[in-house]
Amino acid sequence: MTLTNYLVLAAVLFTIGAIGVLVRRNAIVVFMCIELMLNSVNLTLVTFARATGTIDGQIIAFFVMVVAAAEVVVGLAIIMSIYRTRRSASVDDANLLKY
Amino acid sequence: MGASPVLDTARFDTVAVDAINAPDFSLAGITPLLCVFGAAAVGVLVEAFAPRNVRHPVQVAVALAGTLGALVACVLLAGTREVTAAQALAVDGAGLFLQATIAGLGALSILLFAERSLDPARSSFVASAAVPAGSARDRELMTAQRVQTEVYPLATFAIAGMMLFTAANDLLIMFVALEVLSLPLYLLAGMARRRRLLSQEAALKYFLLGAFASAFFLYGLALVYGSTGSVQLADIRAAGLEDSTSTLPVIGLGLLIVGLMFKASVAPFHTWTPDVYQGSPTPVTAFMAACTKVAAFGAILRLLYVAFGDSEWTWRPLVYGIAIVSMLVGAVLGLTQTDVKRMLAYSSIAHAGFLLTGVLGLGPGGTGSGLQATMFYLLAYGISTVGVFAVVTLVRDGDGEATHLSQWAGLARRSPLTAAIMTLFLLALAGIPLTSGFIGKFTVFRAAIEQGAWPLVVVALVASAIAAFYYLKLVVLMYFSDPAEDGPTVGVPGLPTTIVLAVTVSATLVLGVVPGAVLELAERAAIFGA
Amino acid sequence: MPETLPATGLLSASWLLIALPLLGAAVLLLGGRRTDRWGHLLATGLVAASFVLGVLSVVQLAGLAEESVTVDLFTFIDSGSLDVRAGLLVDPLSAVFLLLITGVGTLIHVYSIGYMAHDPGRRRFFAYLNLFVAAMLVLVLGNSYVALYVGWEGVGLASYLLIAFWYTRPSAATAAKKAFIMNRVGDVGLAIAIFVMFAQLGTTSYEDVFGSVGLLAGGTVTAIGLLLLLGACGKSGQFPLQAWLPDAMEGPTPVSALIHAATMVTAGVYLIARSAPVYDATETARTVVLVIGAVTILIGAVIGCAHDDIKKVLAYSTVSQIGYMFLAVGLGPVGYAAGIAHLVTHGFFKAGLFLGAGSVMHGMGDQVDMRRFGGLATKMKTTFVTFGLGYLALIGFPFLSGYWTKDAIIEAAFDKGGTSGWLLGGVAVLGAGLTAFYMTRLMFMTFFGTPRWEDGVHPHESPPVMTVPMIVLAVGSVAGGFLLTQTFPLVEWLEPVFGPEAEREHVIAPLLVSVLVTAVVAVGVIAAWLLVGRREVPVTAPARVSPVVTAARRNLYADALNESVFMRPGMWLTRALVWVDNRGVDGAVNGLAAGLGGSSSRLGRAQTGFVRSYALGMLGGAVIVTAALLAVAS
Amino acid sequence: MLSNYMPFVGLFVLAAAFALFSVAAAPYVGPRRYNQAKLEAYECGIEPVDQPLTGGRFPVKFYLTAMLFIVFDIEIVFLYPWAVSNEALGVFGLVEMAVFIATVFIAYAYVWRRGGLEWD
Repeated sequence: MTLTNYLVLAAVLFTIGAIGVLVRRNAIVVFMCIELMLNSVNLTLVTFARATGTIDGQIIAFFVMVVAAAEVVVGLAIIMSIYRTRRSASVDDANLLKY
Repeated sequence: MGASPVLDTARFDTVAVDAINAPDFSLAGITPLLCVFGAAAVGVLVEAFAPRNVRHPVQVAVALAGTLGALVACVLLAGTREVTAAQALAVDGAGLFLQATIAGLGALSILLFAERSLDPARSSFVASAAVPAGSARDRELMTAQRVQTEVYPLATFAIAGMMLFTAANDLLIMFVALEVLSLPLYLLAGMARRRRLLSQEAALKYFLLGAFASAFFLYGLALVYGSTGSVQLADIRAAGLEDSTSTLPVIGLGLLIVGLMFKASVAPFHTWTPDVYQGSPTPVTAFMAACTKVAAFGAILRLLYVAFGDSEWTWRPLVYGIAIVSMLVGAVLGLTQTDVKRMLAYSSIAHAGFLLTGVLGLGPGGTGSGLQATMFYLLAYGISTVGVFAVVTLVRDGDGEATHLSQWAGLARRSPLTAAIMTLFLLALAGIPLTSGFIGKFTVFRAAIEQGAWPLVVVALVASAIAAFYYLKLVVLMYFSDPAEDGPTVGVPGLPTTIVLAVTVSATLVLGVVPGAVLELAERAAIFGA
Repeated sequence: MPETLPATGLLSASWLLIALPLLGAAVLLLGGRRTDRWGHLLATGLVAASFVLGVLSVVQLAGLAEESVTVDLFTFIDSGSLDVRAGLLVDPLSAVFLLLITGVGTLIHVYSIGYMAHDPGRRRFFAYLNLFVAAMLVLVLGNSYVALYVGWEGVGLASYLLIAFWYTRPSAATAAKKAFIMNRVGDVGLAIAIFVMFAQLGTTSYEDVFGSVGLLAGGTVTAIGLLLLLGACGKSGQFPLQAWLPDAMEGPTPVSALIHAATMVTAGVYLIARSAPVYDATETARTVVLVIGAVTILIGAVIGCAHDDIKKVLAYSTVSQIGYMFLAVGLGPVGYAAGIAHLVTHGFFKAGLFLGAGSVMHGMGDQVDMRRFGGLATKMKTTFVTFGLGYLALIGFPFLSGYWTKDAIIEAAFDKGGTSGWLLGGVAVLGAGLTAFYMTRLMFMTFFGTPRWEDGVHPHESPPVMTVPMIVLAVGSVAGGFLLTQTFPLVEWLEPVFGPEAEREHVIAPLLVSVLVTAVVAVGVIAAWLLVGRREVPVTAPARVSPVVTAARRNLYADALNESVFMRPGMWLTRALVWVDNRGVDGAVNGLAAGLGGSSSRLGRAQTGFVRSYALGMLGGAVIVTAALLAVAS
Repeated sequence: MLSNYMPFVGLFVLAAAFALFSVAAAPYVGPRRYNQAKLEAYECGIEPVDQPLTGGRFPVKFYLTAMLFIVFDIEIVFLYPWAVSNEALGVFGLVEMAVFIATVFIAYAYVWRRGGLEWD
């Protein structure tokens, strides 16, 4: 069984995530899209671990999960605080700083 | 790797078992890192157990002890060359020089954080970030003299991440370090006491874009790993790009570069910079602008020259182009800015371009003077940047810092000393002789010319001339305009800011007038790997 | 160049000479109003300390075998192939300037304490004066052209600030701008000369440049010589860049005395004398120096005859006297020492004359028009006597300073031989006669005759703090020439720099020259007495005068020349460009600035503040980066 | 072989049929006497309100607890690989893990002291 399919799937997920960041307005959803990108990378990593016969990829995937969790904590804290102030989680509303 | 990797279970299993061994570990070599990480952990414990009224002095002391300890440790380690922790960390001249730079600049930033006599509320950080901006509780806290002490462990963690970033000899460690330095910065950016909406917006933008960039970096890591079977820089170098017909590692390199250039605020990945620099509390801006730049360039240099040093003709044209774009974007866009911090952000983008000029000054096989030039430039730029933002914290009106350019008109008449110091830093940023900035620019340009990149240097000179215009515009504004009636006042700095200003002013002058010793130090330290 | 030694003892602390006045400037400028009360005393004290240190250093220098030492200050850049060092060079030539600058500088600081006593900007004034002294010392003590250039720009800045000291007067502001711009013309020449040296020789230190000047092509050396000369002309107010100097008299009088008479304006002479090895290698450039010197002698003297403003007369006199110095250094080895000697004595008597003029103005309510003076000899006795001695020294009255030093130059001019020798000598003698004429005219109009004072003016002698420096300078004017030519000949002192005194054939016996010059001077004095001294001076200048006088009053049309050569075409060009701009072609006048500003705001629009558009930009960047890498890799 | 499982299939089919029948038949056969209480989501217990008390938002405590759970839960991920290769790593691995757990404990202590574990 070829692993290319997994890689293609991961690439598609990554792209969907990236496009999601560009088109969604809700900060939480944007952030979830970023998480999708990270997880597609995880898929890529474990696939490559299989392909190259090394375990580094799997270990890296663990690290990525931890980092992603930490990022969730920080990110939700920031989004939470801005939501409580503005009563809106739309990234387009946060537009005071420009030019 | 071929286009269709095939599963080989037997091989996978044997390799997996062999791979697990206890790594070699040189504790001595990573003392600087341990110092800062230790200080950060102690800071968290202090936050947990120390009574509120003693926390501030204790936290400042812990953070300073950690950073200064790391600085001392780097100095003591000078000359060490080894790769430790299962090939994941490099202890070498360049790494130690940059770690010492980050530790020193970090200590100065901590001092700016600790300033308590400028703001009537005794701190530039919000007392409680969880309280919604503009609520009754927020207004109550605005004037209360409660101070936020969590910023110190956060900043210490960021410094530790930055130092790890420059020492990483492994893409995974590089990624972890990238996150360790970024996550606290996202939070710090949103902690301004005044203009909280702007601050929160800055944090949100920095966070979303930073996470987006990390995802690119990570995908690049995965692709490089997939094509070379390893994430260690030495292995990647051994695998090489030219041998492989695959496009995988090339795309991977591109994505890694994107992730790092984002942190270094190089155009076209700079868009977050002006917004975040403007919105963040000024001490945090100083910290980000100075330390993150050093760390990011440390990682860029290591990635390009250690991992991909054998295939530099793949990335050289790209970096060449990015450098030009960055210099021109920074110089031209800075012209029409009306906010001091925003203007300095564009200046930072232009400087990133100048630094890339130095990166290109490193020749094949690490020949040429590009590495030492870039390291010196980073040091000089970092010092001036901390200094210039320290001055920004001094100029205040009733609403906090007065950052609009028009408010700086005639500042020389209100406070000649402040204006003189600001002028010195601006001249240093513009690269006028007898300041550190001139020597920095001179050395990077010379390194680039030695590698035949003179067209780049011509562009760099044009960009410097354009950028000099906005620095000098501010100087002219301070000296030759009439001060506004209700203009800002210049606060009397307390001990911490005074120390920062004294150190940065003297360092800017010393590096400009007698740079010999430091240039020599950089030259001797300009070594990658064991 | 003689061998230079590393400095030892006191000489290794030469940097203090510069650091002391610089410290003064820094304290006064940064200290703000806190230093208002004692700042001027500090400034004066520091310059005096610098002078004392200078004297001690020179004494030590005189005792050394090799009379030239370098002080390595620091290595500016030393990495790889590039090695830029900054250091000081103390040799007989710089020692002379060192003493002149700090000595006269100290006296003028003291005088200014009295002169500026009631000025609200006193602190600022002393800060600038200190800054000037420091910069001037950098200029003469630096051991490379780059150091000289740093000092050169520094004195330019100080001079600009001091001319515009009373910046509320439009005339002062205009004069400062004029000085600044005309100096820039010269500075560009100097800067290009330095670039050429660096490009050709890879160094700018005196030692290395002079050591390898022989390796350069003749044309290059000539180019360097002419460019240096352009710089010298700008700074020293020589033809054709002389017009700024008289206008610079808008500054306070002590400034005119120190900067625009005794020291800064002689920097051009220093530059040419210091670059002697360059000029030794290029006859063409040296000849141009001679011509410029000779032309300037006459221009300065002729214009000096027609002005009624006491400071402008003295200013043109300065222009003319520096012409003598240029003439001297243009003559080569026979003239270097003579030129420097005249520079030193001129520094004394011209500074004394300016201080005297300042004292007169002080007593006459800041009046500068000589037609409003007269009969002051009895009212201001000290001023009269010191001014008179300076006057006698300047016109070359036998056995006073000018007699010794100016005659030496005239002698050397004749000794050049051939037609050119006679021509130059003749011009120099004629200049001496004109000098005698206009200075005598000045004396008569100011100190003799009937008072023509404006109502309400009560002339009075100045306080001792002002008269004492004048007395000291007068003593110097009387004795300086004798000391420097007979007792302690400057020629011998400067021998390590310029080589031994050249053997020369005297075309005319020195005694004869002396008699001739004295006779011509006497004619000038008598002419002045006949035309001015024995008549009543009209309060308003007569309108119906010969074209020559009109031309002289208009500064020999130098301003008109400037206007027609630089300003008119400049304005014409501007108009043409505005026209081009208006025609819609991408404007060349404000094109660059506007273009950059415009593109800045247009590009700035891309910074929309929307996270999503930033992310789009990053994604686009990532795509481009990856595509570019793939394009390169494949 | 599969025939052994046929009774299970029969049971599933029967169960599904009964469920479907009950649901479908109830509206037709049952009496229809509604009152207010019968329309409530819960017929006994706490009275539900239209909106959550905080105006359309969850108390932040839920969020905080969820996050703490994620962070501490993820750390466990690293214990498994170590446990598997404990023998290969030896004392070094043990010390390393002790340091790691101590570090996590620091974070735990912080959360505990700052009241992160208290619901009110």
